[in-house]
Amino acid sequence: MSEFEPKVVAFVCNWCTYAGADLTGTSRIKYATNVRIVRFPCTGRIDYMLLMKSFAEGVDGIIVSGCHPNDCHYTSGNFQARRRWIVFRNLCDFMGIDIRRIQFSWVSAAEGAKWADVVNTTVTTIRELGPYTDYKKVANYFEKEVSHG
Amino acid sequence: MSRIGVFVCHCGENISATVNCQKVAETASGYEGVVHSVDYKYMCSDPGQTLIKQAIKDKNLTGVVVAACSPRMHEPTFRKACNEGGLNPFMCEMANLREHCSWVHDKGDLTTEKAIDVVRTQVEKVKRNQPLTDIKVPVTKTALVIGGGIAGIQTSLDIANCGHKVILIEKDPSIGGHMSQLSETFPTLDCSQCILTPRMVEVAQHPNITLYTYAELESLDGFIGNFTAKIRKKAKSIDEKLCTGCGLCTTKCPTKKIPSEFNEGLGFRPAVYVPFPQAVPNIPVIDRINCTYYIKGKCKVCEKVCPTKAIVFDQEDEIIEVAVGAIVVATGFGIKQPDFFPEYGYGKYPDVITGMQFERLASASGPTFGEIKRPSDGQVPKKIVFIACAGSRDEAKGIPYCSKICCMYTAKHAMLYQHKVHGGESTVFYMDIRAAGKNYEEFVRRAIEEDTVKYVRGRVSRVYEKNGKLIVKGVDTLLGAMPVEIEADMVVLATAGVANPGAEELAQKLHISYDGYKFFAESHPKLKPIETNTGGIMVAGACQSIRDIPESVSMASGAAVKVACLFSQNELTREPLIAVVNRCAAPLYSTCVGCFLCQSACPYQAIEREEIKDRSGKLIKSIAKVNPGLCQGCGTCVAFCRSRSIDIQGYTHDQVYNEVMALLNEY
Amino acid sequence: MVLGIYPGCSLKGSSREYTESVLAVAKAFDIEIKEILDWNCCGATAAHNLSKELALALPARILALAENQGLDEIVVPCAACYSRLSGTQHELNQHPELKSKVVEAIGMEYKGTVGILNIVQMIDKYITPNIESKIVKPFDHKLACYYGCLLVRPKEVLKFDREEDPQSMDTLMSKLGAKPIDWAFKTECCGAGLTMSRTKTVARLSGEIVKDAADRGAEAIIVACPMCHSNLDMRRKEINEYNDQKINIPVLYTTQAIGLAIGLDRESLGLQRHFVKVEI
Amino acid sequence: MSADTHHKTTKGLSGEVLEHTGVKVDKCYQCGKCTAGCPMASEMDLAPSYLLRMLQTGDAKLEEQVLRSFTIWVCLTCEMCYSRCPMSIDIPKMMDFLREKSMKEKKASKKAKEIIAFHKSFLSSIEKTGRLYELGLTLEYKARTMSIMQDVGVAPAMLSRGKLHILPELIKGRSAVSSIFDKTINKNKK
Ligand SMILES: Cc1cc2nc3c(=O)[nH]c(=O)nc-3n(C[C@H](O)[C@H](O)[C@H](O)COP(=O)(O)OP(=O)(O)OC[C@H]3O[C@@H](n4cnc5c(N)ncnc54)[C@H](O)[C@@H]3O)c2cc1C
Ligand SMILES: Cc1cc2nc3c(=O)[nH]c(=O)nc-3n(C[C@H](O)[C@H](O)[C@H](O)COP(=O)(O)OP(=O)(O)OC[C@H]3O[C@@H](n4cnc5c(N)ncnc54)[C@H](O)[C@@H]3O)c2cc1C
Ligand code: SF4
Ligand code: SF4
Ligand code: SF4
Ligand code: SF4
Ligand code: SF4
Ligand code: SF4
Ligand code: SF4
Ligand code: SF4
Repeated sequence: MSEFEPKVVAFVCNWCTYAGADLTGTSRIKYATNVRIVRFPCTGRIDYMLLMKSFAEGVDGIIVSGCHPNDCHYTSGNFQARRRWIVFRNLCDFMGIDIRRIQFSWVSAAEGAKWADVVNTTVTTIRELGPYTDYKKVANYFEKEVSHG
Repeated sequence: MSRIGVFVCHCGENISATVNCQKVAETASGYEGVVHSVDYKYMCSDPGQTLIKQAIKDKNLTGVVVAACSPRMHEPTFRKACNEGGLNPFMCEMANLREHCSWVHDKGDLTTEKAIDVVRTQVEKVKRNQPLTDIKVPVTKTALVIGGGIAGIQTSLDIANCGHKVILIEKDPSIGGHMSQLSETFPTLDCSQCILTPRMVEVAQHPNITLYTYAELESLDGFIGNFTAKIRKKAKSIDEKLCTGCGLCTTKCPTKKIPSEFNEGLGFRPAVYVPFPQAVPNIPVIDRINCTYYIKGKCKVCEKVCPTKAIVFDQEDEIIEVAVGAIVVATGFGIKQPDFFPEYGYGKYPDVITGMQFERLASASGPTFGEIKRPSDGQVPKKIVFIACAGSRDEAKGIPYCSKICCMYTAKHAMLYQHKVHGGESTVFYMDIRAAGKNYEEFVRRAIEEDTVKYVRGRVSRVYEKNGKLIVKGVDTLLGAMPVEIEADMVVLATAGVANPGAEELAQKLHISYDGYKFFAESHPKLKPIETNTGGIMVAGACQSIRDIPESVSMASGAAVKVACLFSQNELTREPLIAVVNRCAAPLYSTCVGCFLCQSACPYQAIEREEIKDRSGKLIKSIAKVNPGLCQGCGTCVAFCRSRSIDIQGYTHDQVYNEVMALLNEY
Repeated sequence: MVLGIYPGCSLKGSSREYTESVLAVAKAFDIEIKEILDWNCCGATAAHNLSKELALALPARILALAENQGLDEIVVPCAACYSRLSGTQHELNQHPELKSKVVEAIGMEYKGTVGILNIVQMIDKYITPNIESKIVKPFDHKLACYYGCLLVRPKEVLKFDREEDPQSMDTLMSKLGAKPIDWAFKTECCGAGLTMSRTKTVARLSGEIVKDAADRGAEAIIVACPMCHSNLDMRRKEINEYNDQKINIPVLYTTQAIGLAIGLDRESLGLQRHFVKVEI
Repeated sequence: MSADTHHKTTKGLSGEVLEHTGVKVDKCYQCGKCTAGCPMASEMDLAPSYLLRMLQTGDAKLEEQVLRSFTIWVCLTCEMCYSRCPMSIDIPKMMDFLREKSMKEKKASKKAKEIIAFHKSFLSSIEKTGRLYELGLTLEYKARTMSIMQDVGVAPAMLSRGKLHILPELIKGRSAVSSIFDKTINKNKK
């Protein structure tokens, strides 16, 4: 296959988006194969350093998706995630990562079709942006600044 | 050294039709640490589970990956199987090859590649799993029931009869819900009040039930077995202990012309009122928005006439806090109101009414004492038209679903009309007749065959008024789409049932999910229709989707059983997927620096301070400590901790990090 | 205040009095009206009955002309033309591929940015705010406001008033001191483009409309479209034959009603041109 | 790419309708609300909802009947059906397409002779002058339909009220307009 196949990782919460993606399956709605789902208890758990690290390791795009505002299974985890996301955005800019490579969305347990949509749009966007190649920069940053466990 | 077993499931053909399961198993067998890798037709079947147990013993497995359906479906199954095979249940992970792979992709190499990737991530994760033990938490054996319609009443009585305490809260002045407004009920045509009232009284008198009417949930904290609910008891302006229910105040109140909610605006009530004569409790409330005293500071007639001095104008809302172990939500449904049908003139022509208004007209205790009369001039309608699916099954109006009960109540209405108005003519415009319950089809046939109700298959386009008649323009699609025009005296709309207006807000307070129409979401549409995704919270009745009485009652009893099951245990076991702050040897004790960022982030106030002292009692450092009873395992704290001192079991840094890296290295 | 106008063919011919009244009222309110130069016919029903591309290209040329002549906003007094122009703008905004085809056909630049107002919107925006002080003779009559089909439908495109039982004209007429009646045929079709080819049909459809208005005691029918006007007014003979009843209620344009209320001369409003005598 | 693989395509006339107008015939669940409100239903040979049902079958014979129907020509495009359809089916848009196709394939109903003649006269007036020349239209229409006597009463009355012009108004951009005709409706002629 000559066409560029983006690597997309989705960090999703267990209660809304993971369940929503399950519903996409039960409803047999098809979407692009490019995505790999990693389950978290809540978007509040998602550590943005892990997103950075993923870019450093060569992912082309990332989806972060959880419950709608006010619908968080844990009251407010998604708000916290949102708050940190704003800080993280700036870091991304600083690191030269195109913000469009990270898709932040809300997909509830009832939104099977929306999940397929989110995946397909993200894959299309990333396909247009092309492969992510600046990872060395991020990797260097990690060498210098962040020690991970 | 890890010894991992991988089990790839075909799910009949659900997975194997698009994923090459054999290849997945073969590839996995080559991973470092994998000592056993097989594929099998049905992993969750008995022989499938035996396969796992046997392999644990034979191969001395330290971890298991089942590559099958969603963990939301079968994780408990396989963890249990591992446990029975002698492996700690938390040493088992599932790779989702069905919902997230075979069902959403076409057959092909890319799909199989994805399956292989997903299995690899779980192998890397499970290598880093730690054996964990379940957490035990106590159970408060009191249930909170929200909503006092037939569903809430039934569930309260069932739980109470199991010997447990129940707190029932109802937002209106009386319990009874929509059922108390009905005249007679399908499919048996027995009188609604006659069968409901005894149950309402039973609720009021049951020693295990505490009833708060005119009360709403203010907030909810805690978790299964251990909730704390704050309840707002809205001020009734009446001292319930003093009031004897004599009713003097309601008869003497000079403000009499307030449209009665109970009669759907077809009658009036005073400002101090009991919604209907059989109300439970039979204690009035003052409607402060309409009471002259609250508006103008003058009147107080009720206070003067009350023999027991029960009127308290300056009463305030009271907030009480209760500890409960389980919750049943039974808040029912709502009915679409005016302006939704401009083409049918609802809200404009008084003789175009809703089904619920018809119930009130047909009810012996209603504004016309059971006689069917036109609201406009009190005449008995000689020709009546019923319009089914009014608003339902109508994408353009935003309600694509079928409201389920209206076919049946429309047949009932037409029947009641024929019984009450001799020589009257009734026509039902319908699209399909949905009568799939016990004795339902027979009921509809009776309306058509014995009570001569005319059924016309087609939708009505418009209703307008001319010379005191309502002109109904419909169509008979069974006659090659022939336009039909009827001059009717009255039109009844089988208005769409919708979620309760406050449903979304309530769901957010309870942290339960709801669907696109704001009906509360069940945990599984078939196998867990009563539980929500939040442990300890059940749903019953029409708040989950429009339901008729038999269904609401069955669900309510089902919910009661779920609660009783919970209360049959003295302790609950909870998954130990919670946060822990690391501890290490002295002199460091923990990498935690005591910044307590985690504490401020935790939505459950689960993080406490722990003081580490030396032998002499001197404080060495303050560090964070997680209260395992309170922690829900959301992980918010983890993302906040800069020194990586707090971690969440089951989703540790180490696990998640390697899961992702496993993905990227080969992908 | 300069406002473009697309009069459309009927306003230049059979509905001259509509143009006259629009201009007279605009003048009274100091609105400068500039006709789009060299405009062509929008194609009306005929074009979109026979060719979709033609039905888009003709209005597109008009809108392009308005753009090129520096007009940001135009009023289209004919409801049918309004519907064609708005529909075209909507369709071309939604479908870029159609847009490029059409641009090719008209051979002009087209952006699709001109604001399009129907007569009621124009009045609401520029006249109603200053109307009260100008009323010299309150239009104290029972009126049936007739919207017809194309002023409010389809709402996806026009986003104006509600489709069932619209209110904008009624509100406007109340401001003139009139009493709009509640009646049943506000948005029923008058037969529109079939006026010549199926006169009987038009007599039936318009006949029901006129009869309901008369039955409910209206003294006049108020319209905002020259097609409605010609069907309800010029076809009155056929209508009366259909109803087997002589109904004499006149049919006035909104602008004529305003003109009368603010005391404009009847001639300047073209009332003498109506088939059914205007005696109110 | 598998993103779109669940999208099915429909064949036959309903497929063409979908392709050209975006109207999905299969969404219609035959409630009949369109017919019930259609001002022309009583004069149609196929009620609007009935016509939709015929298209749903995909049966070539029924499709032919649709293209030859009188219905598509008497539809007034009044948008009543569309505004009330619970499934938001844009029937008038579909009718436009069916008319155009019926015309192209020379299947237009004989009963619609006058209606089509009127449309043609109308367009020919525009094609020639850029605008509608009402007197010319009336005369041409009468010539096309041989209905010389119709409307003789109205014309003088119109003239006397200043409502008919004896001479056509010609616009400067006449050639621009006729070139629009060449590039659209006439492009497949000649
Ligand atoms: C016109 C009509 C006719 C019908 N006829 C029949 C029939 O003949 N036979 C039949 O089987 N079914 C019939 N039904 C259906 C029947 O009404 C329902 O099945 C039944 O009422 C559902 O009961 P419920 O307890 O779930 O909800 P509801 O009756 O809606 O009760 C919900 C209760 O919760 C309360 N509540 C809501 N929100 C809150 C809150 N936030 N906090 C506290 N309390 C709250 C409400 O005040 C209400 O008392 C009919 C329905 C209609 C509309
Ligand atoms: C063709 C078909 C397709 C269906 N598809 C769906 C679907 O897609 N979705 C859905 O929700 N539902 C579906 N259903 C309905 C579904 O099968 C039933 O809802 C469900 O099986 C009912 O479960 P049950 O336990 O009540 O009865 P059953 O499944 O009938 O189980 C009753 C059991 O009791 C045993 N039994 C009977 N008598 C005795 C006795 N005297 N002593 C001891 N044991 C006894 C029987 O052997 C049997 O094992 C379908 C049904 C059919 C026929
Ligand atoms: S384990 Fe899951 S995937 Fe396998 S057979 Fe059972 S349900 Fe199907
Ligand atoms: S008069 Fe007093 S005691 Fe009687 S019902 Fe009213 S409040 Fe209660
Ligand atoms: S104060 Fe007066 S108006 Fe208010 S409830 Fe009492 S009697 Fe009625
Ligand atoms: S139950 Fe019957 S009337 Fe009600 S929405 Fe469904 S089909 Fe329509
Ligand atoms: S955030 Fe981390 S370092 Fe700070 S108190 Fe919590 S566990 Fe300790
Ligand atoms: S995981 Fe952390 S933030 Fe979440 S509840 Fe537990 S201690 Fe609080
Ligand atoms: S109204 Fe819409 S859904 Fe109903 S028959 Fe007509 S086109 Fe079909
Ligand atoms: S647009 Fe045509 S089909 Fe639809 S209601 Fe009007 S005349 Fe009938």
